[in-house]
Amino acid sequence: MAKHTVTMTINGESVTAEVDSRLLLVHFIRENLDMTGTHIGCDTSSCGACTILIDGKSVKSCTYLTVRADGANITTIEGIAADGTNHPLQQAFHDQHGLHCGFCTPGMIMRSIDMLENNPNPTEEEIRWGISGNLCRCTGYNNIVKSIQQAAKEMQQEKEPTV
Amino acid sequence: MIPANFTYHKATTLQEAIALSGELGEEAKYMSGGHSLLPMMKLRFATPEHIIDISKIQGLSYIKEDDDLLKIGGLTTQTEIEHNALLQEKYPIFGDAVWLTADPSVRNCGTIGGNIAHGDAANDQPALMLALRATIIAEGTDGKKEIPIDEFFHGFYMTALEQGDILTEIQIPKARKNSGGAYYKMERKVGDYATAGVAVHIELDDAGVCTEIGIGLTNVSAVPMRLERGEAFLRGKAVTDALIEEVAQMASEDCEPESDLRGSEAYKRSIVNTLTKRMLNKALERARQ
Amino acid sequence: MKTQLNKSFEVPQRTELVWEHLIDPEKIMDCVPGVSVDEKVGENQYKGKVGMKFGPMGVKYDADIFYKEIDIENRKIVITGDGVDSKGNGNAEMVMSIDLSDREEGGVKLDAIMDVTVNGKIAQFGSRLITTVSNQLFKQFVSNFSKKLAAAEAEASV
Amino acid sequence: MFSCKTSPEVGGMGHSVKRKEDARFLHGKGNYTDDVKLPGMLSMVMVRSPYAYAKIKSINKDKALAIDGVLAVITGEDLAQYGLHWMPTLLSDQQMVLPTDTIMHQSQEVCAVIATDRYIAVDGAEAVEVDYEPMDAIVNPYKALDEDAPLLRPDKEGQKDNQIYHWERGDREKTDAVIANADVVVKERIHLPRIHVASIETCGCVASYDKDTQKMLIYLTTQAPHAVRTILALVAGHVGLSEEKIRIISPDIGGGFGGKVPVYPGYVVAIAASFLIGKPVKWIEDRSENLTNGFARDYHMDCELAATKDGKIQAFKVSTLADHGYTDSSANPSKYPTGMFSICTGSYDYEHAFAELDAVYTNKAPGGVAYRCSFRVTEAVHAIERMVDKLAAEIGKDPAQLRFENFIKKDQFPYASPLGWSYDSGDYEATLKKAMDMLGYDDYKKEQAEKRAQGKLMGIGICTFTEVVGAGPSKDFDILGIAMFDSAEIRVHPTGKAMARFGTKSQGQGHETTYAQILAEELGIPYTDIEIEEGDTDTAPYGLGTYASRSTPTAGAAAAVAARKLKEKGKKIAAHLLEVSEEDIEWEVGKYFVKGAPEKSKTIQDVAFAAYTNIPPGMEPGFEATHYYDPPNLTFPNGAYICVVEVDEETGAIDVKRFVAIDDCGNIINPMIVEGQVHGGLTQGIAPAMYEGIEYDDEGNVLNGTFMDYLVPTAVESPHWETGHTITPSPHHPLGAKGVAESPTVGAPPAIANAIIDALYPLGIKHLDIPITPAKVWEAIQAQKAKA
Repeated sequence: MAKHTVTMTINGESVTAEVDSRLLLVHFIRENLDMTGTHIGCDTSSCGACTILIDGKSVKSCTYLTVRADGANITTIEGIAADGTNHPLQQAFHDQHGLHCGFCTPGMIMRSIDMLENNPNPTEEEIRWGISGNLCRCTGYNNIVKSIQQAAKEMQQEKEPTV
Repeated sequence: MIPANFTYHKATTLQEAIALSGELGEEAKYMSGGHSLLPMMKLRFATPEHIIDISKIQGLSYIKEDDDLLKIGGLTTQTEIEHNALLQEKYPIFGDAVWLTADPSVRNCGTIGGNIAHGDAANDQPALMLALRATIIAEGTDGKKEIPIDEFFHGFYMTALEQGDILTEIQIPKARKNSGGAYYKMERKVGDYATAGVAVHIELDDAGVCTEIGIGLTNVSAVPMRLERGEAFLRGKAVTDALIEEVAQMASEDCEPESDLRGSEAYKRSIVNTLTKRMLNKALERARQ
Repeated sequence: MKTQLNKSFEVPQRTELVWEHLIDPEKIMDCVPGVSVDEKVGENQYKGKVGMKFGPMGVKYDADIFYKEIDIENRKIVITGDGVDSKGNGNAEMVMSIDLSDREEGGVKLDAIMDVTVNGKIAQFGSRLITTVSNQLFKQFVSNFSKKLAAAEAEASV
Repeated sequence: MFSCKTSPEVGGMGHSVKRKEDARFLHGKGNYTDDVKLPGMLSMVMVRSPYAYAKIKSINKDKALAIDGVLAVITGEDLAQYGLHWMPTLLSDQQMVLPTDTIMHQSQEVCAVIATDRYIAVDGAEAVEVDYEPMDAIVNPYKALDEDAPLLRPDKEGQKDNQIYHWERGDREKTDAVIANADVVVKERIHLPRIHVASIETCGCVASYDKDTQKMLIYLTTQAPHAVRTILALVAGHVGLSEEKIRIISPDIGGGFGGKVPVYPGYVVAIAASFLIGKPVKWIEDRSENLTNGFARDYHMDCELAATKDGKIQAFKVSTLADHGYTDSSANPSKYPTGMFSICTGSYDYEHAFAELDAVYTNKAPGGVAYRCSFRVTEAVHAIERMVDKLAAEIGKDPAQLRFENFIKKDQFPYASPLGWSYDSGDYEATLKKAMDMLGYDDYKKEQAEKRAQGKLMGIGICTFTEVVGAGPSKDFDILGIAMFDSAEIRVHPTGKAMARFGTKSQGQGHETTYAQILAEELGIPYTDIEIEEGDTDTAPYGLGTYASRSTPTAGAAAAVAARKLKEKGKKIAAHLLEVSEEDIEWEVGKYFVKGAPEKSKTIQDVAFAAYTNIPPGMEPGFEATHYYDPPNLTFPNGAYICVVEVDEETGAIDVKRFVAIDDCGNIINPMIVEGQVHGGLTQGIAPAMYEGIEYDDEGNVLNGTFMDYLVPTAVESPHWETGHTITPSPHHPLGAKGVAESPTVGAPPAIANAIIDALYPLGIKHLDIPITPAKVWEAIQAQKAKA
C-alpha cells in the first residue's frame, strides 16, 4: 500500500495530506476533510451527487483518485460563497424551489457553475442536457431548470459593467 | 464500491511512463481520464497492481490541422473536443458523438485516447475513427508506431496496443471540399452505451459522386465494426435514396449484435438499418453544403 | 444468465485425428484460452483452472471438467465444465456438445452447441459482456483447435 | 379557489413562502446519516450472496480476520446465539437478519465485516470465504405455484406450498354474473414491474451503544423513527435493548419514497455489532446493495371490465398474483395485506366489483414498499385506467367522453365504493375538463386524425384517478397493533416565538415550512417565528411517520387541532388581560379582541407572554399543547392527467410532447411546494412507465443493479411538466387538505401508457406492459406486421 503526500487547494485553502493510492477523492473530501456537502449516490459516476470542481471543471469525485488531484485547485459546495451569503445559483435554487431533499443539490449546483461558465445563456434544452449527468429523484427537474435560468440571468447582469 | 489496493505512479513525460510500464510489467495499467478503468476497478473486475497516471504528461492535448491531416492528441478531453471551434466548423461528426457520450462531467475527464484504447465496442469514438479512416499513433518501448484503424481493434477490450504502448495521437485525413460526416446512437437514456450507433463520413466529387465513404458501427459486434460491403458498394456511385436503402440493408445484415437489456438482436439490426439511412442522409446533406 | 452458442466449423483433417483430440482433455482444453487442466480426479473427470483476461478485466475460476458423454459410434461428446469464481463472486457452468460428421470432400464438420450459464457478479454487472465474450472465446477455440490439428497432422506426416 | 386568510408575512395557508429548510442543504450543511461521524466509529460492510438460492456449506472468516483493521466477522450463527438471526416483518412473516443455512435471493446479506474503516471492511468482505451449494431458483411467480415447485419456506410452520395468502374483497358471484351477461367485456393481464424507489441517498445507519448508560443511539435513514424504535424493542428487548434505552435520530433524509420505511437486516446487524463491541458502527449501502434489496409493485393483474354497448361501466374484476420475494415484508397496515388495492374501482360509478389476490414466495428480494404510493394504489389505478381506455378503444368512444359518462358525480359524495371505501369529496368532471382545456384536447384530437392519415403515430392518453391516503383511522389502521394516528406538540415561548415537534419525518417534502404555515394559519404567529423539529424519538411525540401521503392528513391535522387547543387556552388568558368574560372574546388571525370593541385586543404574542407571567387564577401556567390526531376517514385526492406522445415507427422511440396534470388535493398549504411535489412525482411516474424495472434472469441474477443499467430518468428524459389544480376540500380534515405527493406517481404511468398505446392502436396494438421502451414498441410493431 503506497502512501503519497498530496497538496491541493480546497476552497481557497491549501491542504497537505498523506493518502493511499486508492483513496477516492470523494472520501478524502468527506472523511479526511470533514466537508460532507459532497455526497455519494451511485459509485458508478452516474448520479453526479459527488460533483465538485477541479480547476474549474465539474468532475465526479467518486471516480477520481485523490493522488491525481495533487496540485489541483478544488472547489466544493462549501466554498462557492462566503458564510452567510449565497452564490447566485444557491439563491436561485431557493427562490425557484429547485430542491426537495437536498441530497443531489450540491452536485447539481457544482455542475451548473461549470455549465454557466461555458454557456452563460443556455436554452432550456441545453440546461437539461447540461445537467444530464446529475440525477434528482425528487424535483422532476422543472424547478431546477428554472433555478439555473434565474441564476444565468443574474450572473450575466453581474458581469455586465455598471455605468 | 472501492478499488483493491494498487500502487499509483505519476508520469510527467511520455518516456517516463513507458519506462515505468516496462519496469512494472503486465500488472501495470495506464490511466488517463480514468472513467473507463476506475469503474472496473471499483467493481473489482480489474485489479491492476500498478496504475501509471499519464494524464499529467504535457503536450498530448491538442486539436490541429497539419499538412493533410487533422491531428488530435491522445489526452485531449471529450470536453475539449466538444468546444473546439475547428471541429465544430469542419468536422461536425465529433460534435454529434461527444454530445451523446456519457455526460458533461465525465467528458471533462474522459480523453479521446482512452475512449479508443479501452477497446470497448460500446464506446462512441471507435466508430468515428473507422468512418474517418484514422491512423492511431502510439509510442512504446519499441518506439513509435502508426496503426491503421482497421488493424487496431483485436477483440473484446483488446487492441493492437501492446504492454507499454500509449496512444499519443489520432490522425485523420483533413476534411476535403464536399465532405461530411454524422453520428447518432440510439440509447436507452442520455449517456447510456449505444443500443446501436452509426458513424458515416462521405466525400463527393463536384459531380456528386461518392469518392470515399466510411461507415463505422457502435456496439453491434465484439469489436467496433466497419461496414466494408456498404462502403465498397457506394464508392464511385452517385448516391441515391435507393442506394442508401441497399447500404442500410447491408449494415443490418453484416452487423453481429447480441440480444441483451438494450434490445433483441433483431431490434438492433433494425436500428442499424434505420440509423445507417439517417446518418448517410445527414452526412450527404453536410457534404453538399 | 444463460446464453447458447451454436457454431459449426470444418477442419480438413481426418475423423480419427479430430476425435483423438476431442476426447483428450489436455489437448482440447489447451485450445480454450485461459484453461488449464491440473489433475485427473476420476473416470473422465478432471480438475482445472480457468483464467480469462480481457484488457484490464480478469476472472478466475476453479473448474471441474467432466466428459459426460463419449459416444464413439456417433462421434459425439458432451463436456461439462463447472467453475466457481475463486473469489466467491459466483459461478459459471458450461455444457458443450460436439458432433462430428465426415464431409464428402474430406475433412470433418464439427457442430457445437455451447450452453453457458453465469451467476453472480459477472451476470449482475457484466451481462452485456457475456455473450460477446463467449463468442470470442469460441472463435479463439476454433482457431486454436484448427491450428493444433494442423500441427499434429504435420508432425504425424514427418 | 382558496383565498389566504393571513398576510404574506405571517405566511399561513395558501402562501408560496420559500422553504425554511433550504439554507443548510444549499450550503452543503445538510446532515445525512453518512455525514455522522462519532469518535471511534467502525465501519461495517456486508458480504452478499452471488446466488439467488443456495445452501451455505461453510463460512471461513480466517483470511478476513487476518487483515489488519478487520475486527469481526458476524454471521447468522453468531446472531443465533442471541436469537437475533430472524426478525418479524410487519405482516406476520419473518425475515432473516443473517442466514444460518439458506440463501433466498441474490445479494442477500451473508455475513458482516466490521473494520476500522470502510476500505478495510470492503477488503475484509472480499476475503471472507463462503462455500455455497447453489440450487435452482424460482424466479417466475406463476411457477412458484406449480405443484412440483420446491417449498421455499420450510421454516414456516404449516407452510405446504409457496402461496403466502389469498385475499379477496367484493361479491364474486354477482360480479361474475354481470360480466357473463354484459354487452362488452374487455380483458387484459397487466403487469406492474418490480421497481425500486432508488432515492439518491441509499439506506444506512450509525449505531452507537454506550455500555455505561446502556443507551443505544441510532442515526437511521428512516421515515418512521418511532415505529422502528418500537419494533427494535420488540425484537431485541430480550437482550436488554428496551424501548426507553433506544434513541433513534432520523437526520436529514436524501429521499425516502417508502424505501426508508422497512427495517433492513443491515440496521439490525449494525446495532447488534455496536451492542457487542461497544463502539459506534456505521453501515451505509452502496447503490447496488440498495437496488438489489427491497422493491415496489410486482403485481400481475388479470382484469375484466364489463360495460353496456354504449359504454356504461357495469362491473370490474381483478385477480392478482403478487410476487413478494422470499418473505412478505410489505410495509402495509397490518390488517391490509394488499394495502389499499381495493381502490381499484376508480373514479367511476358502478355497482359490482370483485378483487382477489394471491401472494407468493419467489427467490427474489423482499420488500413490497409503498413507493410514493399509498399502499398499492398505483397498481389499482393502473389496472382500472388501462381497462377504461381499452373499453373506450373497443367500443370506439373518445376516452374522455367515456370517463365523463361514468364519473361519480359531484353530488354523490360521500360515495360508497363497491369495494368498501367512502370517498370524501371530489369534482371529477371539473378536473378532467380543466385538464382538457389546458392541453387543448380537441385541437390535439384533430392533429392526431391528420397525423394518422399521414401514417404517423401520435397518441393521447388520459388518466383520471382517485387515491386513498392518510392512513388512518384507528378502527381500521394499525402497524403491529399501533394505531396509525399522528402527533403534534406545540410550545409557544414567552416571547411569542414557537417550536413544534411531530411524529412524522420529512424526506424533502418541506415539513419545516408547511407545518410552520399550518401553525401560522391557526395562531397568527409568523411562520418564520416557528421552529419545526422531527425525527428524534427522545424529543418528538410518538407518531407513525411519513409515507403514504399521510403527513398532512394526520400530523398536519394534529397541528391544527393542537393549535386550536392553544387558542382556547389563549382565549381565557386574553379575557383575563382584557378584563372581560371569555364569551366576549373573539379571534381573528393573530389576535383576540373584545366583541364589538376591536380596538381592545391582545395579540397572540401578548397572550403567550401572559401565559408565563400573568395567568388567570387557578390556570396552569405555560402555553403548550399536544394532540394525537386519529382521522375519522381517509382522504381521497384525485386528478386528471393527459399525455401526448409521438412514436417513431422505425425505431420505437417515444417522444412525450405534452403532459398536463390537474390535481385536486383539497385545500393547499403551500402552492409552491405542492407544485414541486407534483413535478417530482410525475418524473417518478414516467420512470416506470418508460424506463425502470428490475430485471431478473431465469437464474435469479439481477441484471441491472447499478445506475448504469437501472435507468433513473435525467432532466433530458423528464418532460416539461404542466400542472394545475382544482380544489375540493376534504370535508372531514380540519384544514380541508388531502395530501398530494403521491398522486403524480400514481396517475402518470397509466396516462403515459394509454398515450403510447393510443399511438400504436392503428397498428393493432391494444396493450403493452410498462416500462414501454422503444425496443418493446418495436417488437410489438413487428409482431403485428408478422400477423398481417
